[in-house]
Amino acid sequence: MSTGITETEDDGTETQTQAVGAARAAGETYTEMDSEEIETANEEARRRTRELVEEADRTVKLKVFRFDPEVPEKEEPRFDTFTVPFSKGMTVLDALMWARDQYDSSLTFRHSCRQAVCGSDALFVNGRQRLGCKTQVADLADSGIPKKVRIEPLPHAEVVKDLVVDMEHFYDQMESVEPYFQGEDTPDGLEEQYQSRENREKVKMSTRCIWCGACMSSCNIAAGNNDYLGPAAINKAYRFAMDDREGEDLTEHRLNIIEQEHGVWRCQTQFSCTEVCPKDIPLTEHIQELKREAVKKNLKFW
Amino acid sequence: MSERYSSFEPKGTRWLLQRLTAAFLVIVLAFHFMQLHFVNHAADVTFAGTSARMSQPGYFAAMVGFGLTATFHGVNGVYNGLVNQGLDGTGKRVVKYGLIVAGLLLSAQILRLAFVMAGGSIS
Amino acid sequence: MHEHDVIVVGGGGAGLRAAIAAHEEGADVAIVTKLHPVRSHTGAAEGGINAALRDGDDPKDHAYDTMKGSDYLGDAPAIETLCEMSPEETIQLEHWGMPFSREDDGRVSQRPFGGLSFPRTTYAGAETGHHLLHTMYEQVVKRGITVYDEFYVTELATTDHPDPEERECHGCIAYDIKSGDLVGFEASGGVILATGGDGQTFDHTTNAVANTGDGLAMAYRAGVPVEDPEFVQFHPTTLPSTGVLISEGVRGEGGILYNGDGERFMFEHGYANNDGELASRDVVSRAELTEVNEGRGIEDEYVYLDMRHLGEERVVDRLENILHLAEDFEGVDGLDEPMPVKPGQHYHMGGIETNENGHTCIDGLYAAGECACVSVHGSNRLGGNALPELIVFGARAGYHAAGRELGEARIPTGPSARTEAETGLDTPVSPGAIDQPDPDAVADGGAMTADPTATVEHTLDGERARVEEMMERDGINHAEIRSDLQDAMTQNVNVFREKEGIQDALETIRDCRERYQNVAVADPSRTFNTDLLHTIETRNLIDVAETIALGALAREEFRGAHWRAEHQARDDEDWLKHTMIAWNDGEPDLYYTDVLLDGEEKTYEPKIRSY
Amino acid sequence: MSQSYDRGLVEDFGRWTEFSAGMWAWIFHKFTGWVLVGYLFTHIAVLSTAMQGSDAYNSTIQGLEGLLLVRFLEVGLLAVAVFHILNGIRLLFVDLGLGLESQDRTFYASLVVTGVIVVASIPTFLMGKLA
Ligand SMILES: Cc1cc2nc3c(=O)[nH]c(=O)nc-3n(C[C@H](O)[C@H](O)[C@H](O)COP(=O)(O)OP(=O)(O)OC[C@H]3O[C@@H](n4cnc5c(N)ncnc54)[C@H](O)[C@@H]3O)c2cc1C
Ligand code: HEM
Ligand code: SF4
Ligand code: F3S
Ligand code: FES
Repeated sequence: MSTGITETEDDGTETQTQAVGAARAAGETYTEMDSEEIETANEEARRRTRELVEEADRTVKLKVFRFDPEVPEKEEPRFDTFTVPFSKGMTVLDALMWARDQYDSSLTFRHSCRQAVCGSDALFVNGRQRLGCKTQVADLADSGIPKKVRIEPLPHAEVVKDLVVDMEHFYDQMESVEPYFQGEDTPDGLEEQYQSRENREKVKMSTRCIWCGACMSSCNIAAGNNDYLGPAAINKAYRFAMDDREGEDLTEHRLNIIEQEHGVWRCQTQFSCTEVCPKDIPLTEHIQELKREAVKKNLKFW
Repeated sequence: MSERYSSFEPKGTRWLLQRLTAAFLVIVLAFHFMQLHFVNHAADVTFAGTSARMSQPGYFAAMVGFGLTATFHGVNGVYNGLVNQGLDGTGKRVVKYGLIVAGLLLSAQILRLAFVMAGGSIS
Repeated sequence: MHEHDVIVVGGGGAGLRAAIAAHEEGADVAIVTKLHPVRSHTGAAEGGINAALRDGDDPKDHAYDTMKGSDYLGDAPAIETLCEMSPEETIQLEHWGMPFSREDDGRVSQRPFGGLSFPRTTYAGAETGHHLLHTMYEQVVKRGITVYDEFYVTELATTDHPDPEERECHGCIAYDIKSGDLVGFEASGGVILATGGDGQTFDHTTNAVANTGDGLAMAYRAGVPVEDPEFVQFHPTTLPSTGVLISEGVRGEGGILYNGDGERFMFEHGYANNDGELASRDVVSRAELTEVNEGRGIEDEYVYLDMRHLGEERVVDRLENILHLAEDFEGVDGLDEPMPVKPGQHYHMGGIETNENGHTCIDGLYAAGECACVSVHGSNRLGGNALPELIVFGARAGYHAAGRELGEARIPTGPSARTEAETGLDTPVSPGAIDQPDPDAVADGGAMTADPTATVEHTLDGERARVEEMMERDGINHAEIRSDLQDAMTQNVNVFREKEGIQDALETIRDCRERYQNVAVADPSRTFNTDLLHTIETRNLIDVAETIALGALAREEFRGAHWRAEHQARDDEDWLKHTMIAWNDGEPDLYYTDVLLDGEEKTYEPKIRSY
Repeated sequence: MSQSYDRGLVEDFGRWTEFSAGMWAWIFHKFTGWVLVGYLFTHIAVLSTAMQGSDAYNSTIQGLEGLLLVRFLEVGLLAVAVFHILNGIRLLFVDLGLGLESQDRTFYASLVVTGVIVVASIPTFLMGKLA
């Protein structure tokens, strides 16, 4: 089998790298760094970080919650402070990533899309549930750069490590409302189910949820009562209950789900869910509408 | 699923009643405050005055209704508040019956008292 | 050890569709994914799904557009399959309740998109991907399909036959992120890779941080060739600090690009005298970079996209979303100041070589979605063609792995499809592995046995040892290596490609690989150790970046997204062929295969691509 | 959800300094509601002296009303009741889905109006002869 890839050597002749590892072909064997070299490299990296911070015109201090049940020094929850060079447009997530990559690779948080669609990085930033990637550091101060950015994991959830919380309970609640379309008379083949623009408009906001859990974390009722479905799950139920493509029987079935003991009735209209939702979903409004629908339905029975 | 339908009381009823009683209470409570602090000064209240008012059927009905509604609204409110905080299991059952008993006792007392105030006698 | 009939690696659009298909077919299927499915990057797609649904439109037209868009590097059987199945798969989503935008009469809306001869892009607001992803996840919940979320797949368990085409894949190894345990997954029917894009090979991308090309790297090391890796799409308008995409809509509405000197450079510097800002993506991207390279950029990094002159009313009415993006991710008020933009990596056309059933040359190993290359996009993907690829080929891979008969594939796979070897590639350093291949395993991570369970266990042991070593030893942190790699790729293998630059990049990649030999994980914890995960990802990035650079160095022509300074024209004579790179047990082997231009209905004759 | 360990400053209910309008409304409404039930029970108990005859009733009421402390407590009761009523009306509107966007402003309005009514009522409440 020919390897196809040749390599220019110093003397200009080409040799096939047949069955030989790269560096070996060049006549040298690759040697691993010894511990001294590693220490030098790491010291060098730390020096560069210091330089970057010193050279920066403006810096911002992150105060980050740390906890790890497994590591003795982190068993006791504590706050670490990281100084990060500030640049225009910097988000809280950018700052966290900088701190992780430059100071402490064990700093742990979830993140992925960096554009507010994956819902991974809902955090408690300066006392409020926000997406790290959607929060401009500069917006945390009235003007200029905030003195401190305090970053904590979402309240009312079990902390797994540092800023990572256990989302299982949230997922369970989301999945308990039968969060899937169950229209029964779907047409065959390429035939579509028709839906009016108005109806799509009606459910539009409710379909924007990215499962970040910020709302659930902000709700005092959900904090006190684990059985409460919570705003996001109720909103999910709303999304289907209001979709005309599901028939009336199903709508009734959906209302039965949300008016269970720990469904909509638990909501005390605190509005904090609506305030923190990064997707601007009018959660309280949806919950209230469902309460009224449920009452109407029950009145019909009498 | 069946347990959802086994109950005679759809879950929203108490919620609805809490709102309806609230709406009623707004009116009578305001009336009550006006009567006993502004029209008649609280410090000047005497049994004679009270029973004169209570002898009027309309006022009597309003006050009894006020008392009973407030009892339901208050007791139900307390129960809801506790359930919202995750009260569950035995604790929940104890509180529920405790509150029902307290509510019924209070209602009985309100009725007896109203009767006495209206000039009746109960012995 | 977990056992299932079919294991789907990845919970994005392609993975979910594959899992549903396998489930429909009666298989016991499980999804193993490093992110919870709804966190997958499919959720970021904005534009829409191309499907020929309406009277006056025809899948054949869609196929023609796609072939033309691919600059004749797509394979006709794949393109025809895509375009024929896209309508039914799209309507399937509708039947599952996906909230598509609607027409007055209640039918799903479609809009025009670049390169399409008919307005056939079906959409759901500006969040089509989000709705597609969530709708499919809902169906997964409905069917009770097992999901192992936050399980990071580190390696495939394949047998070690010297010929990749004789190898079998029996499962994979995954790291349970929360507990820190490595676990084996055994699949009797097949493993479907649906791990998405690899934009993190560049330092500026519209892709998620999790898009590290893990599946591509794993399949590559297991022996599946990587097809057309040099074809990477760059989007001209992304925000500089995050890479968030600013839709083409801004330019469509009349947005203007300015350089640092306030010149409307698209015209004033003659990049596109007719179309100006509306020239095609690659032209605009190159223009922007030329401005920056010649010192007319702002902060030596970006140019301005201005939409202030459109007036508040029009902007709020049609581009409201853009105002939010600029505000939230760049801290810029688009009504008040111009928005900074620069080109960013957007999509990888190349990927794991598969046939139209999603099957690779290794028995039991499938790939679908952005990580795969059935070759529908060829050298350039049309907007709105990736989402249909996810559902069409995701479904096909799922059905096939679960045992449904889909007919003989027409696209050949594996080294035996080679039609021409590359012999004279001028690399400054040798690519490939540094270590001598493990004498116990011919394929990296493979095992010496044909027994499925033993294969998985053997691979598991190997992975345990690898992880232990990284956890235990002292060493350097991977982050700097990753960032050097990304810089090198962005410097030299992005929109502009020159022989010397690419060679420089290969040297840097080699250097990164050597430094990687010394990486260690500083975080001692087993709980949610993202340090470890990112370290493993960085290795995958090195492998993927290397294939991109090698392909870019080899292909001496200008086709689709691939531009070479020295070769300014498409060269059908010499280069109407797919680039293939096989890992070849650590010594990459570059060769070529034929492009299949013969379709069921017609043969596509390469024409000049002009719009 | 309760924590298996001390999470430092992030308590179960977040930090009260960081509560928003709707949360305060909830806390206040709860508090005032409970005070009102408590009062309802005591009120009926006090009034029940009527059952021992008019003298007992008169002397109890007037005895209580003669205490300055009781007068002040009554002002407090008024405050509590007025807030509960106003916020209760606010909640009724919220339940009907009206004015959700201004839920925070209506809460502040309830507070202000409560304050005004209470201040305006102080003279009336404290007036009358003290024993
Ligand atoms: C901003 C943006 C806009 C776009 N707009 C459009 C558009 O309008 N129309 C269009 O057609 N296309 C569009 N695209 C392209 C399209 O969205 C993507 O190509 C497509 O979504 C990829 O889907 P996927 O299922 O292959 O991968 P993803 O959705 O990225 O999913 C990958 C999955 O694999 C998992 N995974 C990865 N590695 C591992 C591992 N090691 N172990 C376990 N699991 C792993 C991840 O957890 C994830 O669940 C856009 C892309 C971007 C970035
Ligand atoms: C006068 C007009 C009144 C109005 C408009 C009113 C309104 C309301 C409303 C709407 C609620 C429900 C809050 C919710 O569940 O979200 C409520 C709760 C409550 N009310 Fe009233 N109410 C009034 C009078 C009273 C009175 C007189 C009492 C005392 C007996 C009282 C005691 C309570 C209690 C204890 C609660 C429950 C608080 C909690 O959530 O813990 N209310 N009120
Ligand atoms: S409703 Fe809003 S806050 Fe709640 S999970 Fe969904 S997106 Fe997050
Ligand atoms: S915060 Fe909670 S109480 Fe209701 S309005 Fe939102 S769910
Ligand atoms: S990183 Fe995806 S929502 Fe913030």
